[in-house]
Amino acid sequence: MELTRRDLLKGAAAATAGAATFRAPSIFVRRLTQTSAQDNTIKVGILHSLSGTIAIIERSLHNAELLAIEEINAKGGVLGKKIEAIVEDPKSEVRFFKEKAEKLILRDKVVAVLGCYTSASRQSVLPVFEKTNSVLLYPTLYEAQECSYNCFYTGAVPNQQLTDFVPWLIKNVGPKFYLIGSNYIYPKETNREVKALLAKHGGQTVAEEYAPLGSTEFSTTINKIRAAKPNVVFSDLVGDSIVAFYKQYKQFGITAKDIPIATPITTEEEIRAMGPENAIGHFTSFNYFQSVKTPQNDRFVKAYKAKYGEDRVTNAVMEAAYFQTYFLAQAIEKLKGNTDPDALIQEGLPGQEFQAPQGKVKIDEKNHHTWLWARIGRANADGQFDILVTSNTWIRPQPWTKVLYPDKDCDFTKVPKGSKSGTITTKT
Amino acid sequence: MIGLTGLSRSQLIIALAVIAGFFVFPLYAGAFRTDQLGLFLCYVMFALSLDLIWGFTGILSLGNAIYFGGGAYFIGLALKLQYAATHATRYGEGAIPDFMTWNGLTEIPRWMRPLRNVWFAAPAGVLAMGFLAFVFGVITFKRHIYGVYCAVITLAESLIFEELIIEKQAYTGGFNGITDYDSYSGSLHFYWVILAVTVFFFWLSRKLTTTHFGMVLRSIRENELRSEFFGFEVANYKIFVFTVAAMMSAVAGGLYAALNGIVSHQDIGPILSIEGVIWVAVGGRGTLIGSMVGAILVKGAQSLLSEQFAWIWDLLVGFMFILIIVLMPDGIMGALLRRARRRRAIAAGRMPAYEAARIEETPTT
Amino acid sequence: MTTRILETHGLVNIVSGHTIIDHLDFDIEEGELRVLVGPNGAGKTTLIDLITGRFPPTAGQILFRGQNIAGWPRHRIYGIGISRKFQVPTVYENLTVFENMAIGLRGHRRAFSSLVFRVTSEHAAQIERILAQVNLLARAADEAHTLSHGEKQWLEIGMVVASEPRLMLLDEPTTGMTRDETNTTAKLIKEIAGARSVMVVEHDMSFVRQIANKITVLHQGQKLAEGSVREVENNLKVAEVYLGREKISAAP
Amino acid sequence: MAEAVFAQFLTGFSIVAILLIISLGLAIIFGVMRVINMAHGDFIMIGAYVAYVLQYYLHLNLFWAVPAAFVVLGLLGVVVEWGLIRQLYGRPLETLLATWGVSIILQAGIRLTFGPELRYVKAPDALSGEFPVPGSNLPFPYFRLFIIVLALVLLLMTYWLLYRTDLGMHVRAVNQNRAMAAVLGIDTRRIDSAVFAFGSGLAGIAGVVVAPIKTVSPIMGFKYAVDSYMVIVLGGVGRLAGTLAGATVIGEGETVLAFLFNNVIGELLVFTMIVLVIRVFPQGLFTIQHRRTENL
Repeated sequence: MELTRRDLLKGAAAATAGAATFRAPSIFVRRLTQTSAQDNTIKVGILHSLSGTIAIIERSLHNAELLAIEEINAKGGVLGKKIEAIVEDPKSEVRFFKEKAEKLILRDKVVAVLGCYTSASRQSVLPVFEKTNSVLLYPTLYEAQECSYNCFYTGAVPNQQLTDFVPWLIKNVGPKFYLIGSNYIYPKETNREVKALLAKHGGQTVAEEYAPLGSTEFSTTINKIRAAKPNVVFSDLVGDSIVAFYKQYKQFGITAKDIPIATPITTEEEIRAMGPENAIGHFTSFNYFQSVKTPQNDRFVKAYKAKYGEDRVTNAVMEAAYFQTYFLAQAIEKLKGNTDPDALIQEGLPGQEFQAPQGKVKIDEKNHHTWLWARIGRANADGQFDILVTSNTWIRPQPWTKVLYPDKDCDFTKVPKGSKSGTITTKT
Repeated sequence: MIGLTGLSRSQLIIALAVIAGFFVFPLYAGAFRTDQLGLFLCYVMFALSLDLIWGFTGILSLGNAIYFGGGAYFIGLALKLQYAATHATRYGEGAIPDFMTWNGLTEIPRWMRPLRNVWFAAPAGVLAMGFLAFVFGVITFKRHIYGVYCAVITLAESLIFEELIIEKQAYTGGFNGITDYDSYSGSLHFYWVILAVTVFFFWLSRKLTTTHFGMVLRSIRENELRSEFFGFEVANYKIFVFTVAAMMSAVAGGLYAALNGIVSHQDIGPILSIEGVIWVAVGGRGTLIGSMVGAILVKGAQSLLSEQFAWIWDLLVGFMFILIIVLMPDGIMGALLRRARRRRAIAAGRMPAYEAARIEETPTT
Repeated sequence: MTTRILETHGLVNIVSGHTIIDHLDFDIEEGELRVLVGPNGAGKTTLIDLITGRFPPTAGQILFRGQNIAGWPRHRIYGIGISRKFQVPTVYENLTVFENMAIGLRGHRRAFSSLVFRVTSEHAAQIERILAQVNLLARAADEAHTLSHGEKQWLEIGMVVASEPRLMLLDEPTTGMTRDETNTTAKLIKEIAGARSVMVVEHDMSFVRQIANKITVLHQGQKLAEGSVREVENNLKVAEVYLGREKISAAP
Repeated sequence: MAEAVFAQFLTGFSIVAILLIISLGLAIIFGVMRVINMAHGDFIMIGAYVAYVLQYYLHLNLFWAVPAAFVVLGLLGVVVEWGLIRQLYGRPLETLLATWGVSIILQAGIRLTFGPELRYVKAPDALSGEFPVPGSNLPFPYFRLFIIVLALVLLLMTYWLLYRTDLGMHVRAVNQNRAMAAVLGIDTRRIDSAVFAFGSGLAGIAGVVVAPIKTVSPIMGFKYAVDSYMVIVLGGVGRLAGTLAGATVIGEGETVLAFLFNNVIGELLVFTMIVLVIRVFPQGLFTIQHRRTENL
């Protein structure tokens, strides 16, 4: 009895010491790290919901990343090592995102994680990546205003989608905008920027309205739109709501000729789910459409359909998921197989370029976001987009868009060694 | 010691062994599994509180996550306010939480300032949830709302709160929830705190359910009307136990938030409540032990299965769940305890007035 | 002169337009054992429901020792000393017989007082005494759902006795019992009745004859007749009401 | 403005009709068997997938899916009733939990078969347009008119079945007093099976008709399930009029409030209203005054 208790206390003391220093790698982490090191594969975590509410779109990101890994491995892998994908299903719930992220980092020792779709899920895992100093590549367009040392954002930020889009709509369709979005941060942030752009370019907001997330009944909203008589309905609805909204819009007899819907988020995937006839004539602004004419895109679309089915469509978010996988492979190659997170974050990934389906893309050297192309598409009868406008060049990402925050940006090249904060600069 | 717990000698030894097992688990398991077990213990406390109101009293509440989530939001907000005050976040602004900046707030609202002190926020959260449960309890039970009506009312309440949390995003973080604050993830001390609170709650629940009070609760579950005509003001008993359970849930939620580092609307919505009911049903309701076993078993199975069979794990969980419901109506522990009790009863010939662990069949709600 | 423990004046109960109790004036004296008979739907159980506060009466007074208790909540009515047994024996199926009895014990009705209440050896002795009275001492440790229908009736009677009421309302205490059991029950009720007022609702006339001094016949919510067994059996109105249903004196 | 209010009123009807269709099956099952089918929403989801399969693989018009879904879901109902509900007879809360398990399995099964993506179901061409509402130039979708008509037809059909047929008489007998009905020689188990199958079939039809205006995915059911619980609890069980009343109050309430304020506040206020209404009428707006049995 006496013995046991003493042992227990001793163990407890040791563990406590470990716990106290856990922010730096604790004893647990060290013990676990020792177990795996000399594998012949490069482990990469894939963290996208395969079930639950967000899976309707997030599964396609998972698919695209697996496709890219398959292609890379078919060409001999990275420096002769195959990439091994470790797939987790966080079930569209933030608590599982965090749990699975921890599992991938701490137990599986992945080199980096490709994952997340919603901002909620990204924000839930970021503290994990920051604490354990691991790498996350995040492929979704999002509301920006964020800079994490441990995260690389390969999707569009608002300035890459809206800056040209809103003035173009004002000029070609009309100045009166009716804003409708799902009730959370992304639509609210996007609409703030849209309103700023409207103010700048002589447009006008006739109404701004939000629907509960997952809401699929829009008859009331449509009646309101009809009464308000705007020129453009600017929608940042997400998920199911997109599909229900477009369908009911058409059913209530409003066509794109009367009042077109313009959106930075409706992709080919949603159009497939609503039926092309419900989307005809509506506008989307994106970096990538399936109809983009590049040899890389032809290959990408063909490979995707070959792997997942002829009736599949590609979309902008999964395209980012696809090329960010290449970014990671190239970065490891550049570092000659060194997978130390600091090396990846400071040398491997920044400045990395890739000839993506949308055109040549590049991770910005300073702010961890990605240089992308801007396009405006109009949905046609085949469920594809006729591309009306393509930007002359790739566009630099502004995590803090100049319209709203003229003086803010973030810069990770100025980080003092060993420090991970103080990266956000405010020019005065 | 034996007198204090009301356990028999062998039960006490088992209990201490289990506690000791949980105590030393982190020394061998690694940070990830330790954190996970810490979270499971928070779920265990939540399940205990559900067992009190459902297993013992027969109130099926599909809204108990309100109190769990509510407690979590108090702590989450407090830690976030603290963190924001001292850290420049990756969103640029310091001093106030990022979601406030996004929503155009330039300073912390006056009414929220006391929450900056977590030692205020913690008891405040628990008391607030207790008060809320008291109010909801009064409006529900004084009106003799029971059974499925109670379930749907609590479900509606839960949906209202989830929607409110999402809607009032300037103060709650909205859909994204509250993330990015200093959590106690990886802290062994904190794990032990959670373990201690869990043991305390178990002790408390046993105290509540093995006294005459507990027997009255069971009589209410068995036949509410009969108890009323025996002079028990049933509504008061229900309100009391509902409030106590809500406060336990709030504590569990607070610990959960402090450990997990995220609070989201999903912690307040009906899905968590329904999950909790499932844990209790699987473990065996009205047994306390069963609810704890159920929570760990289901969460553990979910976690392990989803690691092994990412694609079909919920199918497995569904089938397992149905099998247990059909084949073991008393839940896993219920079935075990019933058998043990039969043996003891036969051996003793006579039973004490109050059984150590009760086994139930059909609550009449 | 005897005092009345319970009186009703102009008692009316109307449910969904149907008059169940129709201006009933009724009383029971202190220490009396009264039997209430009447065809189905006469309002017997409803009368108990009204007295014990299950429903508030539509109109009229219920005086318990001179105090109007109409519309009081159930626990208060219990509190002043009225306790009932249900028509279908209603015990706590998954509690042991002993525990059922312990719930019945008087006192500690408030949530907080029940937290500290303990069953003392005195209580246990009291419970055992009553259990012996209702022939259930040997079954004290069994769960109530293992009892036979008749034993459940006894248990519920025992629980009502344990609650030490001044007025006991027993709704059909012998249904589902064998002849022997019924006789035992009759004896039991007579024993109990010595100390307090008892009102029994019953159909079984042989049982009624065994226990009753005074019978009240209810019909369509009104008092049809009242008096000794003989008086009632010879009442023409009563015979008329029962004609074609069950003859009041035709019990085997 | 007046025109918009009028349009709103009309759309309100279509929402009421949708609520009525999705909750009718649940109302019948709960009313007769006192079983809360937690998988109700997923039965609706399966109905929508029946429509999808018929349309996508067999290129059949949506009209065909209505009887098909009724039959498929009816059969599924028989299987669930026979395999599960019957095993748990007299344990209503276990039934509730077990059907939650069914819900998990159905969602996972559909996800494994068709994937988690949203699916497209098209309204029949004949109903795809809109017509001007008489007396104004507001367009109103034919399909919503179809839903309103279908809701009325199903309501009347159910009414006829329950109140004008022998079967219905037996069902009501079982509903009023199960033991007595059994004594009278009614095979209560067959009645249970029939009722559960019929209610499930109605859920299938609901799935078919919501598919073209909403979305089709494995997780679409939960929202409908919640809506239908609210409807039947608000309306009270045991009477079709209650279900109609519940659907009307919620549907029109949500529409009017959403128009006056916005969708979020509309939803919040409607839930709050439900909580308050149940507080005042704990048994719902319409209930048959049963002589309450001794045991609760």
